[in-house]
Amino acid sequence: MRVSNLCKAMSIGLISVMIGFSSVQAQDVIKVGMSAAKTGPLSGGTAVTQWPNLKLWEHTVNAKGGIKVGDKRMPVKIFEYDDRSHPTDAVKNIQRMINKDKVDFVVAPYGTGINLAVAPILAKYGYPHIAVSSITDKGDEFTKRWPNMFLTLGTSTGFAESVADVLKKMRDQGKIGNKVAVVNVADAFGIELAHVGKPALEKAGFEIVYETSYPLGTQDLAPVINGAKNAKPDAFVAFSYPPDTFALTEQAKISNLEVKAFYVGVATCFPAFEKRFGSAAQGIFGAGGINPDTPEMKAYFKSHLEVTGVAADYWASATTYASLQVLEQAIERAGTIDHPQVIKTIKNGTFDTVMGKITFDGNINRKFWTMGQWQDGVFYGVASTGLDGEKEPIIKTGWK
Amino acid sequence: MIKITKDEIRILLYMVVAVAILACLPLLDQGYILSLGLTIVMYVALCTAWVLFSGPTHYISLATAAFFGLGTYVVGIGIDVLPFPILLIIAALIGGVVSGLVGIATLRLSGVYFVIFTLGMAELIRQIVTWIQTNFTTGIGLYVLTDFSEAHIYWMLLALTVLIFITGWLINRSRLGFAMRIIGNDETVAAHVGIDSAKAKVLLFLISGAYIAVIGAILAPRFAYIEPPSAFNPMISFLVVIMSLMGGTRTLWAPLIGVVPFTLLFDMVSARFPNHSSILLGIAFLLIVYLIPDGLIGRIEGITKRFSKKKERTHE
Amino acid sequence: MSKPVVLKVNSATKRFGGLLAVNNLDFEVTEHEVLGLIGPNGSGKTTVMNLISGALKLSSGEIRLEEKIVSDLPAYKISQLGISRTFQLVKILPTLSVIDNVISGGVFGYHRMWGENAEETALHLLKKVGLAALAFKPTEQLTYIDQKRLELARALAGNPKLLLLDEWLAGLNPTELQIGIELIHSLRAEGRTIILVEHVMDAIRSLCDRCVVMSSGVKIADGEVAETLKNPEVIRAYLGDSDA
Amino acid sequence: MLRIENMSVAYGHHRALDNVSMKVDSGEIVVVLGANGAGKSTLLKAIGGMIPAGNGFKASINGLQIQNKKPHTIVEAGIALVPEGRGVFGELSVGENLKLGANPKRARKHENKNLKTVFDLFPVLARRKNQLVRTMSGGEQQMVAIGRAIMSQPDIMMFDEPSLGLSPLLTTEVFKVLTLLKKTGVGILLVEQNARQSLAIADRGYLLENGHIGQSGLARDLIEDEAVRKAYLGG
Amino acid sequence: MEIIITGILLGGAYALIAVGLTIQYGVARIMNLATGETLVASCFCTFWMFNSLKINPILGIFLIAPAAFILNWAIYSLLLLPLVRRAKNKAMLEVDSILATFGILFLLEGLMLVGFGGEYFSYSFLSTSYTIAGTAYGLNRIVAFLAAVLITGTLYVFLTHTRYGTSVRAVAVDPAAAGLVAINVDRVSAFAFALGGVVTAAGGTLLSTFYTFNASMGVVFTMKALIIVIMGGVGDVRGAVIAALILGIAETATATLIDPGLTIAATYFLFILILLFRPQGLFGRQTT
Repeated sequence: MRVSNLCKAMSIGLISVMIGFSSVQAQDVIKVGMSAAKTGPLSGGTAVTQWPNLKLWEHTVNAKGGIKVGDKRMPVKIFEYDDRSHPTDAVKNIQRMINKDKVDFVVAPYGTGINLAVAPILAKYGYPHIAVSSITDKGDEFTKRWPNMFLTLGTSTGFAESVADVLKKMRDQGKIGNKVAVVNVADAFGIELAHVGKPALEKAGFEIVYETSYPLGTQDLAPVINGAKNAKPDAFVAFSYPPDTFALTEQAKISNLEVKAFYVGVATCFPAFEKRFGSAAQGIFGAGGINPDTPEMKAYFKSHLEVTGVAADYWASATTYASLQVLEQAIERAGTIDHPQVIKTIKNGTFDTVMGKITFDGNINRKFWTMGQWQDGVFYGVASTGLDGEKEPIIKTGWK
Repeated sequence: MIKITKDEIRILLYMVVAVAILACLPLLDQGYILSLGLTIVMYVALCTAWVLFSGPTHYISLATAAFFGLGTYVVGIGIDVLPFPILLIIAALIGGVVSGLVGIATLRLSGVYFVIFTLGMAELIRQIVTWIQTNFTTGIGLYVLTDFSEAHIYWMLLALTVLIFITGWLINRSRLGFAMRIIGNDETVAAHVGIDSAKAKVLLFLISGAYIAVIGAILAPRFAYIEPPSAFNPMISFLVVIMSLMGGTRTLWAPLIGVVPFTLLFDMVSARFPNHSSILLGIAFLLIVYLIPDGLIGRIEGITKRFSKKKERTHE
Repeated sequence: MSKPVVLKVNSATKRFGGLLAVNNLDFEVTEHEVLGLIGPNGSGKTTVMNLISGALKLSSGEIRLEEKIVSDLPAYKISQLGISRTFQLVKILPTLSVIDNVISGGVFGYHRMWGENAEETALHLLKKVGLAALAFKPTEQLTYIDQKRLELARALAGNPKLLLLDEWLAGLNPTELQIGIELIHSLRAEGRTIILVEHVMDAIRSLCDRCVVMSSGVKIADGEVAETLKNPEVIRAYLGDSDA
Repeated sequence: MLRIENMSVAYGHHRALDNVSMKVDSGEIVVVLGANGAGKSTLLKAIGGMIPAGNGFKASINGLQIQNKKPHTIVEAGIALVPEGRGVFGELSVGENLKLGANPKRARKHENKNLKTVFDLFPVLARRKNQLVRTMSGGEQQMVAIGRAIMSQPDIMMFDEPSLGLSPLLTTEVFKVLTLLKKTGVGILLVEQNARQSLAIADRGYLLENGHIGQSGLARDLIEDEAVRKAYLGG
Repeated sequence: MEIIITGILLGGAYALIAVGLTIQYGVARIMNLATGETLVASCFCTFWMFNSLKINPILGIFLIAPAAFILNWAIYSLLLLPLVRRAKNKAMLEVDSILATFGILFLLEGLMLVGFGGEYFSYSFLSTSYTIAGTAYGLNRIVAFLAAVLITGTLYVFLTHTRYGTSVRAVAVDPAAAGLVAINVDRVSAFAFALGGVVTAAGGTLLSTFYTFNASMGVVFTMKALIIVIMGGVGDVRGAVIAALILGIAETATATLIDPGLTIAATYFLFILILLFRPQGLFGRQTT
């Protein structure tokens, strides 16, 4: 007993030294923390979809004078951390934000794995966890386990089945033939999608003439494209990640892979993709999408460019921003920064965002964009799980 | 040599007290400090396990991530089927077997060849695991959903660290430890006094690898979602090497002296300067290399030596 | 030869690249014998020592220790079978204390010891070589001759069947040389079997029963010491052309 | 010409050289005798700038101060070392080794002349110009090492046990080359264990004992000296 | 045929990654873990010059190379030389250089992150197809391959047929003996390190024409470079080139004939095989 008291006394001393004198003052700002990759393999995606939107949101909210909580406006103060693409660091960062910086809200990190790693901690402290950049089929299981968790970007099944659906539609219209080549990156996203996508394609009556996977980070994909080319497919589907999305497209262009439909995964919707491939991007399908024609979206793209100096991508950027808007509106509606109430508000509300109206059904946004296509320099959503504004897909006509 | 000296008893007592105090940490804070503490204990455990082998042999192994990842995967695969403690034992066995095989394969290599070989081995294992998962299972990620809190993981790691220390201490007192000291001094002499240095090294590498695998296994519940890039993160290997070298590799305690300031510094820098942390860390690194060439332990030993010399002189 | 043969070298040959360091060498050592292995610089003496102790592998031929072929075994196995050695350039284990240096010779070798027993044996050996006072000191304080003594004690710790001394007396000044020779004398008196590579002729004359003379990797003489040293071929090879 | 005053070198606690002073004139052979570990190699390495010597010593060649200079500067000053174990570039060809010997600026314009000298001395090197040095025998490697030193157009040449590992015949050959070199006006500082043969070709000698100079004098006197005979000439 | 050509083109790219490091490690004795960052930094420079100043990447090499030379010379003389001087033996230098270049790695990566952020960059240059034996290959890859041939060829001639090049090799073989032939070992080492940096930077420029890169990607290149250097034998330009080609062909063959999922595994497998049976590398010298 005495020993543990001694321990306690010593540790308290230690803690007070380490924490320093955290002054207790009347709350006039809302502290928002985000830990995501600034370095490491995930930093490429994070740099496009996450960090600029946090900046934009901070700018927009504070320009208005802050988030309206009850009768006063509270500006947001941002705390940034780098998780180095590693779950251990992510957990540590979130612990630090909650306990040391005493942030009021935490913006979810980037990446499925990292979001799952931090979920238990956020659940323990009862922070709302709007996990944007995590695509999984086990969403229902997770949200049951961690009731504070929300998923917005969609399910693997949704993405993979859309590919089959769109291709089926095009085939049924007589635009493309029956042979498909399917490749995927050997990483979480790619594998899950391939595992759902291949049966879906087969079910839709397609013949898979070539299939393979390649390791994450591979940039020399000539064998893959050539392998696919030799199988003479009508459509090419790659569940790919940023560097290889670019490399596959480049190689397909060089090898002149003659397909009517060409699908590559994450990062197809990045502005850099269009910048790199120019007119050759015409008709290329990719994961995700938005309806870029809505006024909200147009305004969003404009301010994104103005505030952050870079262009938003045509998918996760807007979704990420929308999730921040959800949080903002939930706080305003709840009229408090009290977590249970904010979570409750998110669960039950409908939110007006750049993506249109968002509601959560069992903590999951079930209406999301699954597939888009470059058409005349813009990436249009061509398939979704029940959203408006789906554009009609076109066939790919060459690589010029 | 077999006798336990008074000094050793005193150190043992200190250790018991220190561990007892450290074990109290989760009672006081379940948040940030515990999280930081967990990271520190994890790296102390990893570095100490690493030093078990690399300290006496001077071989720099970059295979840490491989054994760590294997341990993590054992738990990832088995968590729904087998009880956790059994998984830890399996992890130790697999880690031991694989590190033993790697050890046997690398006997002929030394210096930078060994360094790169172990790095290559780690990547190879990672690629094979990825490939197997891609082709024979339904998803690449594995979920480890348990009821372990950070405190549980912290305690397990602390206990394991103590175990590693005790192992190290026992090795040091054993013929194996004595043999390693001789090998570290002069391998030719070692051979000529009858030491099978190959066997001794493999044995140590095996012990070290088994422990690292267990550490990975213990941490699996904290990852919750396991995929090759995070389980086999080569950064773990690098950080372990760096922290250990920073502390010094000559004694079991030395890594401890490297891990604690390094983790705190890392944490401080990444918290204060999230956008410039790489730059600052780079500079910190270079400063460490130039200003503390022997590792921190070397510095401390230097100071205590000077101190004891002074003492001697005053006695005279 | 009535005494049992301890070591038998059979047409041992060692090549380094194009260089023939040891060429078809034959000799044997019997129990309790002290054999001098002499020859000019570079004649292959140290190479022979390295071949016997397992530091180098034979290119062809064989070496037997009491009938057992040891030339295809690694050095540690040979040591465990009972051959100990000292090195031409002293090899002390610098981070170990003096006594631990000695113990190291007895823990893994032919005659194994550990714990208190090892410490006692080591102390006894240190007393024998005259280092008892320094037993628990670090090795950095040792003078050159003390280092040589220490290495000898280490080689003796395994209580070997055969002791190889590679220029153990080299580099000692005349006083030290006297001490050194006496020390080896005492080993001889104990009845140890020793191969001695030496330059110091006095030592060879007073210590050895027999000597083998090498030149350019070939044995040119083998026999009783005084007689062998008178052999004109030995004189020519050993002392150089100019004296012939 | 080469003048060393009060040179000391310590390895940790061990004093390898203790206040050594000596000189070598041009056109003479000076031999340094001593047992293993007496500090002979250390002496040459310290003069050559390969290991640092303690403070307070002076070294000069032709009046040019060279203490605490880097090896390449010392070579430029006119001192060439043929180290123990030869120090040749085994992975390079004979020709490349010799060409590198002429690397000092002082030697470049004499390259062709020196090359001829080397090939005259060692005809075998001319025949094996393109052979990799590590594939050659010990004696041939020694020739390359000596040849390379000659290429640097030295005023003083230092030899660290050139007879080590050579057969008696080759040893004699090497010593003959030394006397030939001496005749060209080069000063030679020779470290040897083979006391008899080296004293036979030397003009003067120093005895190095445990790091300090015990005895010195003309070579012919040293040969006759009783103590020297006992210690180095095998009685 | 297709496999071989694709493999050779890939091998050319790998050679560009590795040759610089083999010189740095072979001659200056620095295992430069920041080599990948040097390469990526050069990618960024090329990208920036191409996008902002409209400078053709091939011409860009001539601007980047001198800059890389000066920078690497400075890194060696200021940061690494003190370690070389301090090191009592090879093992100590190895440990120190691993730590120091790890610091430089962080530093460079941090600077690039500040300058360009973490996102992926790429641009289109010569991204048209060129047909050899009926199969189309990227022209940028072919150009890079030809440049690799030119660079390594020049390097080889320089190292074997000039006095300075021979001095560089002499330092690689034996730095202590190099001092004996009036080679200023410190300066030649600095030169070799800088030269290695130039080759790496040139490689970066060429690779940037067909790779997608971001600030955190250096380590990928470093790993590849290390493997090739060790496979080829430390310090041997010829060995590095051949190892790079073998690797390129092996990867392509694995990807085409077996499974693209195993390409990286094949790399490491081959690497480990070579280490096991020829630990000194394909062209390395046996040290005993």
